[in-house]
Amino acid sequence: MELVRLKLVTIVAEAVLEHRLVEEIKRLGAKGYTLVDARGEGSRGLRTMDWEGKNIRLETIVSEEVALRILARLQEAYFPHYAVVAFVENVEVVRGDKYV
Amino acid sequence: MELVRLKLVTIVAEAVLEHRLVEEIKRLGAKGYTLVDARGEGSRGLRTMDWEGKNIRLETIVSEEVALRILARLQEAYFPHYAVVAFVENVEVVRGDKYV
Amino acid sequence: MELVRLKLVTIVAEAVLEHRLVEEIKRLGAKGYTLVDARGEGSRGLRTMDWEGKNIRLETIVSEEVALRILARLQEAYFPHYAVVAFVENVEVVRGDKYV
Amino acid sequence: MDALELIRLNLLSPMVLAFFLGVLAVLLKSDLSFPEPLYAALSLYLLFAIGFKGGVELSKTSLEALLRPALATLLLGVLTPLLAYALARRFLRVRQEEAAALAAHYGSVSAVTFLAALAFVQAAGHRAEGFMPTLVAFLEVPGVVIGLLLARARGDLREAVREVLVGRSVFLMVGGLLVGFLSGEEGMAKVKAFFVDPFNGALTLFLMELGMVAARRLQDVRRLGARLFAFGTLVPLLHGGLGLLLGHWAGLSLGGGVVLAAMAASASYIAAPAAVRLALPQVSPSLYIAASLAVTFPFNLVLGIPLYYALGRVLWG
Amino acid sequence: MDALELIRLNLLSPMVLAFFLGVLAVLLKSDLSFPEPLYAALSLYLLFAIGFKGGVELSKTSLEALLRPALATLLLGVLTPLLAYALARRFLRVRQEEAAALAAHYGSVSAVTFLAALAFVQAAGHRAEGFMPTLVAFLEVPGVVIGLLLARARGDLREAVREVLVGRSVFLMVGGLLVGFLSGEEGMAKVKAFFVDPFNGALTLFLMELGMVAARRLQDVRRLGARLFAFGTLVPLLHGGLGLLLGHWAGLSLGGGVVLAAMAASASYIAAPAAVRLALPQVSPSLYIAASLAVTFPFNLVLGIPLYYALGRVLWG
Amino acid sequence: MDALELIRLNLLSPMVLAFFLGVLAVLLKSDLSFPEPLYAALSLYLLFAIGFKGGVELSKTSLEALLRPALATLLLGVLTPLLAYALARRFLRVRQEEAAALAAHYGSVSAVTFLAALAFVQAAGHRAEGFMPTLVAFLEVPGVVIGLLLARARGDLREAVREVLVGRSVFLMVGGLLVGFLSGEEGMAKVKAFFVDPFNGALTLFLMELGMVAARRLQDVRRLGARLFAFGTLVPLLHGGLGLLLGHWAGLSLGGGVVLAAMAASASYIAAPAAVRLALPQVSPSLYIAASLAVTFPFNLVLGIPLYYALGRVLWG
Ligand SMILES: Nc1ncnc2c1ncn2[C@@H]1O[C@H](COP(=O)(O)O)[C@@H](O)[C@H]1O
Ligand SMILES: Nc1ncnc2c1ncn2[C@@H]1O[C@H](COP(=O)(O)O)[C@@H](O)[C@H]1O
Ligand SMILES: Nc1ncnc2c1ncn2[C@@H]1O[C@H](COP(=O)(O)O)[C@@H](O)[C@H]1O
Ligand code: NA
Ligand code: NA
Ligand code: NA
Repeated sequence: MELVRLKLVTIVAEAVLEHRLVEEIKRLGAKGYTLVDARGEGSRGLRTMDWEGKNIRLETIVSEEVALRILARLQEAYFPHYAVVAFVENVEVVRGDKYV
Repeated sequence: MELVRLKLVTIVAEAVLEHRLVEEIKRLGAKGYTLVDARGEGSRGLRTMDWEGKNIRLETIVSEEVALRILARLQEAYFPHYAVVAFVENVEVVRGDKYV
Repeated sequence: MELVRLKLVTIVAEAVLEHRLVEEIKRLGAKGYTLVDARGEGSRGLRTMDWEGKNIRLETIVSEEVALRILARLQEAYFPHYAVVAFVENVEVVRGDKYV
Repeated sequence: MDALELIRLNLLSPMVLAFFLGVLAVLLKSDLSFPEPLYAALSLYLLFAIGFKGGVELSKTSLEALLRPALATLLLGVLTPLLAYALARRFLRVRQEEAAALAAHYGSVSAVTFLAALAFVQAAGHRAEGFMPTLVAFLEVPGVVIGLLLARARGDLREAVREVLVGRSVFLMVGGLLVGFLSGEEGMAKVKAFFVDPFNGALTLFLMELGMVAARRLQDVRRLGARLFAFGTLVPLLHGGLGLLLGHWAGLSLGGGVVLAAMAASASYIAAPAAVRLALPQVSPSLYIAASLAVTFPFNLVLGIPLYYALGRVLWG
Repeated sequence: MDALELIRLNLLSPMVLAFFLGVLAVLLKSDLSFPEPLYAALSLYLLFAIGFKGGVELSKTSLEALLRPALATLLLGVLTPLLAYALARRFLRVRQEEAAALAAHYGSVSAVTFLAALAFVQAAGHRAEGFMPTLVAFLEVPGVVIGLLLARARGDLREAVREVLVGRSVFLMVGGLLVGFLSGEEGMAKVKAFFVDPFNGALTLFLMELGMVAARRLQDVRRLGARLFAFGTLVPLLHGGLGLLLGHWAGLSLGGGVVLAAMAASASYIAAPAAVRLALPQVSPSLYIAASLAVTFPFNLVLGIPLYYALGRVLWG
Repeated sequence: MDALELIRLNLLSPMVLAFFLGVLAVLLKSDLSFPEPLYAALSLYLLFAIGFKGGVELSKTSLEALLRPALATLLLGVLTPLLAYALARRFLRVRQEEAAALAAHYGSVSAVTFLAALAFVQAAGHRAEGFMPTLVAFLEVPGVVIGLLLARARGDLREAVREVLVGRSVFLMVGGLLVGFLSGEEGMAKVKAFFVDPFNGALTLFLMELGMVAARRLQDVRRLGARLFAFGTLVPLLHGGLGLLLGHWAGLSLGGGVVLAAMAASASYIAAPAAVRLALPQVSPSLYIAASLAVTFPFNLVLGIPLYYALGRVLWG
């Protein structure tokens, strides 16, 4: 079984951005994503589960190149104004071509 | 404090597989797992929270050997027909013997 | 775009500990966290979504130093009596100063 | 009342209108969405309530009256999946397992179609027998079993039967029936304001959600083509007719006969999909979910039920 | 009944008391919390139910009676955001986009204030016109549009309008109205026990949750200062007065006029925040959510509505 | 009616039957499950509704009538945990902290047992005093406090008391009581169709879920052995008897006395477990959750309540 190294990008953001972020990552080359509802706290204070403040946690497995593109786009258009956090990890997958 | 290196296997799959996958990973040597409900999109299209299409996200910390066994089993019995994605990461834990 | 390496600490614990754990990690230097509800199984048996048994999954991005402090605190005060699991990963983030 | 008038009445009931409102929400890309637990709570409530109501009625009827209807139902449970299988093979020209998957769905029952039929005959001034929920359980199981047998998916058969029998839809309906049967009129008095009076309103909300789910499946139908559409409307007509005949033979009332017809005509989209997905993973779920949920369900809801009623009136004379 | 007596009556209704109980829960740091799906389910139910009830009433009134009230509402929809903008600029001295964000909120409607006003006039022995829910839809949209125009956030304008129009609040209310209109009294008879009888009780629970949400926002108000508090109470008085005048001109009944006043006086905290957050991200959401939810909403609930009613009685004579 | 007849009547109520249906669902490994928010929503509704109903009744009784019953309750709140502690040490031979954990549970109240007792006495043609929900709050707190004191878990005592007092069960019940008290009959008229009429039905669904949770705990009981089973049935008998005596002394009606007995006999499984889990982590939660939820709760529901009633009829003459 051959394992391929890829990047896992995780984005935590206010829920109102769900549709936009999904569009963005697809446009930048992501082939899929997984999403769960979350709550959290950061520099902008507690984001509870109240409708106006809940968070989403979005994961996508992508190539390093796409990962960097996603981060760049977030930095440009989302980090300044929205409550968004993102991080990248190394992961290994089977069927690497599914993700690129 | 001694940190031990282990593997974190994350499986995203259609919810209907929950019981089967839990059985499989236990049989293959996993000592525990954590599970959250999720939604997502991949090559088989959007899987919403509708009852018939929701996903689960299952994590288990295991030894490298068990991780490979799990991936092999997924590749053999699940990847061909079901909407399943899996990836492996390196993690460090305290009390490493709890997981093997 | 400059990527900074930090630690992602993930804690899975029985839900009753939510407030305490959030206080602890903040006190130990975490600047934020993300939390989702989870279920799972480990050495203490199945923790279902029943009110008395549900789990939380808490993530926080911190410096290596803070990560170690958190693990030490967990080992001292939580691992012996509570159903708690924790692991550490390497992640890369933009805007590294946000987290330390 | 002629058939057209019946259809009009049915179309303008809050339940059917709510279904179309749900469809509209999806077509207009509204951000309306039902939280998943609300869906689960409503279906739990509806299934238990219908069983309960039936059980209370049943406590007032002799059990021997159940015999012939039960037989008729079992017959339907064997005939309808075979019929659906044959039609799928010949008419849709799909592979054996695909036809079997469809057979499992069209052989068993959609609980909501059953509820809608009950509400319809009630609104038309009739009442179905109290034991109808029991018949749903009888009809739910054979369909799935025969479907899987047709696919030669023997390995999982026992597991699949067990899963359908204790699966939440059958369990809740039969469980409610038991509770209603044992607690009788006295029990009914205590919980009527919760399980009976608000029932149709809850069904209305539920149908709004189902409209949304069905609309999201519409694109699958389009992809699968006109044949699937034809299959999804002709099979219920056939099964519905068979249901009427057998119901009449079994001595059911007009109300009961129409409900039995609707049950036979309906295709499961809760119990069957889960069982089939696990046992026949090689068949794409779009096929059977689109057919049963996006074609057959609305067809029955809007046209089928009034039609079975119109036919029933002829048959019952 | 004088104004004080009205306020007392209003204060001691289960709805208003439940709101304060929610506030108390937060102040006492109780671990009470509403599961998010319950919040969603209640709001879905309330919005659809109110639309449905209105629709059934509407099916009994001539549509031409709707003309002048609709015109009055559109006028309100244009005037109130402009007024709110001017006041925010001059009085709060906030930046242009901030004033625009506030204008979007105070120009549109809070559905719960609308519901509370309906319940109030009903308890006071009056009834509002059946088409009021339609007017809510008319009033919801222009506020957001003009708000975004004032901020020159043109790029997202079309998208924002679409989002408000098919957004769940407007969609559910107008959808319910349609269902009620089409199914009429006959439909009402079927679902009254679900959508009408338990309505005020469901509203009570919902207000408890809103009390908790509002209380959590109180600290934002404190941070933003007394000016915001003054803004959040004066603007509704102004808008409410305008609403009364236009309602009277349009020939509404006293009940309808008071409800229209409460609508004009209220500030949206569902549709507007989402649209504004996306279109004007540089404005901190604390500003508008605190103002509309933690100041204006309780003000209207407790003092505003009885006041508009007292004024209305003078005006209607 | 003799005791057996009472037990039969109780057994055949929809509530008790639903509990067993829940147990059955687990034994048959049905995939039936209540979405967690439904559980939360139902318990929220039930607690608030019962408080509200009590509050409205209270608004019609003199407050001095509350004095002696309150005293009796506080006495129960001190005696029952001590009794439970002594029995656990001597009879179960568990460690000090384990006995203390059990004392905290058996010293406080299970809200659902309270509700079931209310429903029972009502069905038997009696009515309990309107202030009973207040007494629940009085009884909830001392048990937990004394339990933690017995374990010398002083560090967390204040926190634990606060948590129980503003914990959601007590807060909702007392909050509902306040709302009911302040809004009185007039308020009741507005929300009766939501908080009163459907109450028993909602309780039925809730008990189905509790049956599932209890059944999942059954294996813990088996592991912990027959002694725990004996403990979980004898303690309620003792506490129930004490409750009857004190209730009689306090001048409660027969209905009120039986409900007080059931309260004393019951063991908390919402407030107490959370407080004890945090303060006494070294005690395995299986011990106290299995005892209170899988043994004592069904015992009271099925046998205890009719028994206290039978005894009460003797005592009240
Ligand atoms: N250090 C962190 N670790 C994990 N999650 C974080 C962290 N900081 C922020 N978050 C998440 O990102 C969201 C937005 O953060 P912020 O923009 O800092 O308010 C928060 O609500 C958290 O869910
Ligand atoms: N590239 C990806 N990154 C993260 N999750 C994915 C990705 N692709 C698929 N998934 C998840 O796996 C599920 C099944 O994927 P698929 O089999 O491709 O339809 C999807 O519903 C997603 O939740
Ligand atoms: N090996 C594992 N991998 C992932 N999650 C685990 C593992 N072991 C335990 N957990 C999680 O940690 C919780 C407590 O574990 P325990 O203390 O072993 O009962 C479980 O309910 C699981 O959610
Ligand atoms: Na069928
Ligand atoms: Na307004
Ligand atoms: Na007790």
